[in-house]
Amino acid sequence: LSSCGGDSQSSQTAAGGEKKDTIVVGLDDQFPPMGYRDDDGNLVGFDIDIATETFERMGMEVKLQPIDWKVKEQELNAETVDCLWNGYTITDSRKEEVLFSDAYMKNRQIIVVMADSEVNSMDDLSGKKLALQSESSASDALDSVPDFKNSLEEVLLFDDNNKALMDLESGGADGVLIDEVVARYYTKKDASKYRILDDSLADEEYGVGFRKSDEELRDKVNETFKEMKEDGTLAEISEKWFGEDITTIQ
Amino acid sequence: MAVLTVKNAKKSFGENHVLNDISFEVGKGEVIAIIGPSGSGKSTLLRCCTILEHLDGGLIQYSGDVLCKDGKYGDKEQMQNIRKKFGLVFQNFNLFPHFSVLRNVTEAPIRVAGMDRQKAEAHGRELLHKMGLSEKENAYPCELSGGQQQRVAIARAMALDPDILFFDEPTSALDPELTGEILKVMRELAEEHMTMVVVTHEMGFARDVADRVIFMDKGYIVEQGDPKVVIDHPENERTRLFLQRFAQDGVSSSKEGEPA
Amino acid sequence: MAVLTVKNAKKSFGENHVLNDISFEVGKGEVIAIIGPSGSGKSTLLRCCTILEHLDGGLIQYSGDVLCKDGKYGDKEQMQNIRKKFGLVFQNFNLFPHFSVLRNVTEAPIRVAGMDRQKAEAHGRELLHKMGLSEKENAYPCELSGGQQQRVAIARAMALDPDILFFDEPTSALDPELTGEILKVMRELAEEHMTMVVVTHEMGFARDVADRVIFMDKGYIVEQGDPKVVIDHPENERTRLFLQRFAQDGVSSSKEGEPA
Amino acid sequence: MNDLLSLSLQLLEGFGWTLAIFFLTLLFALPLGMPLAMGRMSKHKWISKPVEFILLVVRGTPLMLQLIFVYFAPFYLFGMPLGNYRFPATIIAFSINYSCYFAEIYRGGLESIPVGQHEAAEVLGFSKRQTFFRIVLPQVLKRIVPPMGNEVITLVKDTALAQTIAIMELFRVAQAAAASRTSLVPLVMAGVFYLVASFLITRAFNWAERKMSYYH
Amino acid sequence: MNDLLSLSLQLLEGFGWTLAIFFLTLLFALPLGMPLAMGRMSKHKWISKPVEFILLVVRGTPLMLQLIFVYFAPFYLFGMPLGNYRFPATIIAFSINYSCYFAEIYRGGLESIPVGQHEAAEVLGFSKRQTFFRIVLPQVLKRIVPPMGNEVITLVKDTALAQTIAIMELFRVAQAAAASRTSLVPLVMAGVFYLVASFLITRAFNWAERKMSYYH
Ligand SMILES: Nc1ncnc2c1ncn2[C@@H]1O[C@H](COP(=O)(O)OP(=O)(O)OP(=O)(O)O)[C@@H](O)[C@H]1O
Ligand SMILES: Nc1ncnc2c1ncn2[C@@H]1O[C@H](COP(=O)(O)OP(=O)(O)OP(=O)(O)O)[C@@H](O)[C@H]1O
Ligand SMILES: [Mg+2]
Ligand SMILES: [Mg+2]
Repeated sequence: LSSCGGDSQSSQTAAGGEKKDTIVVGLDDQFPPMGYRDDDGNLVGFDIDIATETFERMGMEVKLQPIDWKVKEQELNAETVDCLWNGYTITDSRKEEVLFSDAYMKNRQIIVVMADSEVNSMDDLSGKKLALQSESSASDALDSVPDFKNSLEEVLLFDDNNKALMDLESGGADGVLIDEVVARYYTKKDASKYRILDDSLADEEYGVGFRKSDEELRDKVNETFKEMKEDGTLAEISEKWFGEDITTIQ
Repeated sequence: MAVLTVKNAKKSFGENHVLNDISFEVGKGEVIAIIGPSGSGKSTLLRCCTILEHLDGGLIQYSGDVLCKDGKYGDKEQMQNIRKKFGLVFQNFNLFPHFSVLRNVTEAPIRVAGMDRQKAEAHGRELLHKMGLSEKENAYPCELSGGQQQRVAIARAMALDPDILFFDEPTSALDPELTGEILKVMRELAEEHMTMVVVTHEMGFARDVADRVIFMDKGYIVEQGDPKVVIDHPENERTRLFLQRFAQDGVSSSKEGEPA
Repeated sequence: MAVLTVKNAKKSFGENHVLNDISFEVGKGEVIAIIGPSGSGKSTLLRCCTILEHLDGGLIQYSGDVLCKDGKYGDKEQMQNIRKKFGLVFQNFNLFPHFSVLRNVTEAPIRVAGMDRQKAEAHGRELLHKMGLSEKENAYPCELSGGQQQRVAIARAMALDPDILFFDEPTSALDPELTGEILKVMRELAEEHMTMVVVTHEMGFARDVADRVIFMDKGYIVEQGDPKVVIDHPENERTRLFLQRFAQDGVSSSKEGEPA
Repeated sequence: MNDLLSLSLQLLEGFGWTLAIFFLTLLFALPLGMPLAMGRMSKHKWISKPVEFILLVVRGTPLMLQLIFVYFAPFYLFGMPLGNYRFPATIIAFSINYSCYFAEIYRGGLESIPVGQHEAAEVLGFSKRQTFFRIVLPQVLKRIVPPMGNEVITLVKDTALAQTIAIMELFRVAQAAAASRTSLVPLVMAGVFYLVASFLITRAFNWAERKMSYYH
Repeated sequence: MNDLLSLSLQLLEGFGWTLAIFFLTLLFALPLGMPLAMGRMSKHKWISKPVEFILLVVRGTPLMLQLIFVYFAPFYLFGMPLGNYRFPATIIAFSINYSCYFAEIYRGGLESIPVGQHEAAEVLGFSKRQTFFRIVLPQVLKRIVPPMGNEVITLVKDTALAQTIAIMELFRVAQAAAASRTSLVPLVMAGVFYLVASFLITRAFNWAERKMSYYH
């Protein structure tokens, strides 16, 4: 796998091959507020703002490439994208395939229930149905707590969080396990309709995924992160999207 | 009493008056041949008699039971009762391809007449034997020659013991060599005094076997009577013209006329 | 020189010896009728002469040009050249349903013989006129009666000006009334000294029009000669038996024999 | 190795759901197609036109949408809580969708039976019901075997759409496994399952075709 | 209101990709199906058997898998960089898949032409090529119109699978819009697009059927 992308970073980007300093960012365009489409169809989101800022500082041109999230690692290794940057959770099994940047943000997997639900804790969910987005870090998080998982009557895997929440609302599921940042976005409109359990699953961290061979590129991104932390850019972008600075770069 | 009475039968398809005031009777044991040019309404007449088409006006009566009067038909049950009195042998046989020969013959007696299976099969075998098809009872229609298929069709029609049998051009779909075979079967039926109405182009058969010939043209009966008279010495101009054509292909080996 | 020479022709399908040592010649302007029971190999013989089947052994020669010798065929070009010398009218016509009548007749002259379209159409119209089909040139085959379809098939075969025309049972697919019509066309062709080989069941036609009759049985030529002699006074026992059957359906109005 | 075994077991479990959808859809859609076909062929415009419209809409929109609609409509349109409606909704959506495809195939078969078969049965006195079940239907079955074979193979693969409303069928299991292993192997294995199923169906239909070829 | 307009424009753009996949697939798969059909019908086992196997595999596995395979195989099997291969890969996978389905339809059509048509052409001296293009093919076209209509409508809806390798076709756009709006409206609107397309295709095929019904 390393034969092509071996030595240097951006010069090897196949997808943007014509131009030396173009970097292709692979993302899911159905993952608000990290990356999604606004009402006019433009790609927007927290991750998109940070990625754009980071690579601009590095003197690179950014090309945003929405991909199907279920083949994201294959896209990365096939060099059709140069990094995965979209609320991409750092896990041990992914580390074997992918080179991660420093974690730039903390995330929790939280459980959303309907406001009038009798479920108040994870224990109350035993024997009930939990919905979540398939192929997401929520499913990894759930796998890491087998006792909880086994106590559930059923795990419902949906293509996207949208349908999972619809299923919750319409009574098909009793709770939705979902990235905290995403949950905030979705529940913003109808805050009174939903309730978030106090319990949450293991904390996790978002990072940017690179090919194993692109260490130089990864290091440069880490440096840029620090720069942006220092001059307050990260905080600024975070406040724009979340109303507070929740980034974790030291 | 006549087995079949047709009086002032009328039938149109839209503007096309296919049957105009057709009347005739068929007595028990009689064999009637209906001849006439293509499109003259012969098939339509047979279809009306077998309730495949409904008359617009006129009467059809089987052994005194009225099928329709002034174009009005009885109820379902009455019609079903009358259906038992006749049988029809289609020009292209219309055998049921998915049934064996025996089952083609026994299905209606069992399902429609409610006959006991064993009795129906015994009767069916007897009919097939008479038709020279004893060895074929387990064959399927597609495995039979045209002539054999037709004999199955006859056996099927006979299986319900009808008072009268209708045939629509029984030989025109057959290889000429087989024609002789099938005409022989019909001759035998005639000898057993089966009542039959046969639409045919076989003048030889009409002349030799029929008791009466009806010549139709444009939905009218133009001429009817003794076959020898009608065929060999037709009175009507139209009949003469029609029969002349047959001379050409050797019915009577005569070469006198050119076709019109 | 003979238009067609067939010598010691042999053909088997697997174990089934369909043609066993068939030899005959057809002279210019001759009309040959081939008769015989079903399965005797008549159609196969015609198909071998028209290169639809290949002989296993023997010779076929058209006006001196060898098509095959001892079962060995010439190259593609030679075969293509010989194809121009004959025409075939299929039993079920095999007209091209998607072409108009005129185009059925002109397509081969234009595409195969490379004739100029205008010339081909003029010639095609002439042929259709001769066949009494002038008004039908823009019709499609499905709009024609069986007899009309057959006349188109004849015109199509004639359009390449063949030296010899083959017919496979030209009337057996037709309504008896149309048979007279088509036989009239063939009589006219005969009068114009068209060389023809006709497989037929029409004894009347064979007797009246053919110069020579060939009677086949089980892949052999059993008897051949003057039609009056062969048909009315057959020497061979098998021929006699075969012709008896025809008596039944009125070829000669005789009633002497029952079929075997 | 052990991992491959456990993966196989998971896939097999998913395949169980796939088969359940497959067979239940056939169970309902096969008979349901017939009244639709007959409605479509009806002489009465007020029957044939609505049926034609239904066929157009169902065949003209993606099954995935129909699944979403059938599953969520009771709640969003009528406020009915869904409870355990997931699997029934899948079967309803699949059955409706496939019965419309089957209806068009049946119609082709029905229209190809010569009118003479109906007439022969009528003259012999068979009732409409007897004519249909004893004379027409057996002949229709024979004629529709090839197109039905195609459609049924498509059904096997379409079962993957049930994941839209979170049914854990084969493809969903394979995708989840592929994601957690960051490997395409589970997807390829799922492909093999589909291939084997398609192959067996093809065989079954060829067998049916041969079995019915005792006549033509 | 303004929002709906902008949404419609986005969907329209996605529909552009959908149409591009649709027409390019037809462009390649329609002719490609013919040699496959003929290969399948070949008298030589060493041609017909491999073709039969190809048809089985392609028709027996999900198109989604084929898309993934066609897109990633050049890199994972041969180390070739993929560059701008996304759209070409889509067209290749769709064309292969559909040519196999078309091949089976063509085969049905070819087998239904009476052998007498070939013989008549042969006796008249037409070359094999002329016989095929002038006599056989026009008649085949007429006979395959109905099954082709079904298959082509299926193609319209199958284009949605192209999102697997990140083509921004209609359904993908609709899903993204549905996610950010937390609403099913975009999906329903996409359904309407598919329905209209299916309707127009049905119309076109009915027209073709009528146009070719000047003979039978
Ligand atoms: N179902 C129908 N609808 C409309 N017209 C019909 C129908 N059936 C028959 N006709 C017309 O009725 C006329 C008589 O047809 P019919 O079949 O009774 O003639 P026929 O004497 O049997 O001819 P043939 O000797 O060719 O069988 C024809 O003009 C035919 O076109
Ligand atoms: N393609 C074939 N393959 C195998 N056997 C064949 C083939 N064509 C003909 N036969 C066999 O050859 C024999 C002669 O058939 P052919 O068609 O030449 O007879 P025919 O004299 O034309 O009969 P008919 O009067 O019924 O047309 C028959 O036994 C037939 O089954
Ligand atoms: Mg008639
Ligand atoms: Mg023959």
